[in-house]
Amino acid sequence: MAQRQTSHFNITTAPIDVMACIGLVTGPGSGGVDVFIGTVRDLTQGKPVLRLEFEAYESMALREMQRIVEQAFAKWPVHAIAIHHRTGVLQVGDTAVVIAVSAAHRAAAFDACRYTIDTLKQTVPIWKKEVFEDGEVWVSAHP
Amino acid sequence: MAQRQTSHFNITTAPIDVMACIGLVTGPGSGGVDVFIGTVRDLTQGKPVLRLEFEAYESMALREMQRIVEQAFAKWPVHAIAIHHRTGVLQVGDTAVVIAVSAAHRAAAFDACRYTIDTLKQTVPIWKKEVFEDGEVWVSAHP
Amino acid sequence: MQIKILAFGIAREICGGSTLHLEVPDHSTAGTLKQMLTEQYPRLAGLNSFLLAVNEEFAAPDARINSGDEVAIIPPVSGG
Amino acid sequence: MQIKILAFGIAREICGGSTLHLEVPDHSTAGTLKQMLTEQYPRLAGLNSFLLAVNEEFAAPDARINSGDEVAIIPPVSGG
Repeated sequence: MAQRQTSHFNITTAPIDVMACIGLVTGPGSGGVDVFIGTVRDLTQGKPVLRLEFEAYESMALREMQRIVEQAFAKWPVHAIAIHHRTGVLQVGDTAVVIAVSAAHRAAAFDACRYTIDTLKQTVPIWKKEVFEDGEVWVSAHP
Repeated sequence: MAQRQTSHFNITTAPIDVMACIGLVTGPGSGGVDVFIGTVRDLTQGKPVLRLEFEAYESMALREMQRIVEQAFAKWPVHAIAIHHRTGVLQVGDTAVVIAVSAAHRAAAFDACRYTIDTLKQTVPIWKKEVFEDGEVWVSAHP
Repeated sequence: MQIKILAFGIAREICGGSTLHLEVPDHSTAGTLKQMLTEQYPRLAGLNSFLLAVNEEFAAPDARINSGDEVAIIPPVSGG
Repeated sequence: MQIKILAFGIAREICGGSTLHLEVPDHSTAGTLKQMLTEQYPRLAGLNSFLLAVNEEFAAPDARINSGDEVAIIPPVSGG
């Protein structure tokens, strides 16, 4: 694959522009783009969520994102990957994360996009606190 | 899953509005949306493509899309699926198809989106002709 | 009986139009119709495959064709 | 030597701030530092797990801590 692999990362308190993310990865050589959009759900285990608060160790999070993307580039023939993650206070329905992956053929785009979000959730130092009517919980913190 | 499963289909010669497709499937109960965007590539086996021409047996294509979506709803706990396919003359970089799938959890959205595009390419009566400088080819028509 | 047949993609080009009218024996099946079409348009045999749809559903070879049915020639699809 | 430690998420709440300064013996490792932190902030032991990062990289227990390093307490992540 002669094409150069490009990546784009952003961690921001501003709303994420999904079309801008897609635009970052598309080009005339891409036949398929897979995009994952993670949004804030109204319920957690049946309990109404008032809001979410995201916090990042931003400099390290960007390094870990870079590492994930390098692994994805090594595993699949994809052209470009963009990862945008929002931090701060998010309401139900808000977009927390967008991952867009382009490739000549769709299988690689699907595989790399899924790998990227799955690994991001395991290794990238970003945390979310769910705020309910009767209290708040840092997700995954306790057994 | 108490939530009603909804589907949206469109076959149109107008440009596809990706954000509108995403908007059709997102709601407060969705935690993840997976979107596949198929675009016109500049090269086919190294040969420059001038344009693509898509043709559909529209009424049957809509029925086949409906059938795929019903299968996906039966297989995975997804909330909503939108399929928009463009027909007519498309230029390099144009979007030919968008599939957006929402679910409470991302694994179902990824699986159902991939199933939908893979099956669409096998069963939905839509055809594309690739136009090159020196001729044209109906894709997959001949051995 | 006379049957109206839609032709798409390369089949439209091979058959010289998007709508054909073909006189077929009563009690014809999709299989016999497919054979008649291949005899009349031999280039259809050069395709990877082609299927018939009857009333917007893919038809098995033994599916009966009735007067008034909408039959379509479906060459290999390539959407997406 | 004195080490600056960043604390995030629930660790920030447990430690009462986003930046701590801790006096540690020279030649400390990430493992011994983790143990010191757990003694000083016992609620850290109640977490599913926590890791230390040194200079923005996850650190193995035997990783040496040097003066001037940026150490961070990484409770279970939950981005996305």
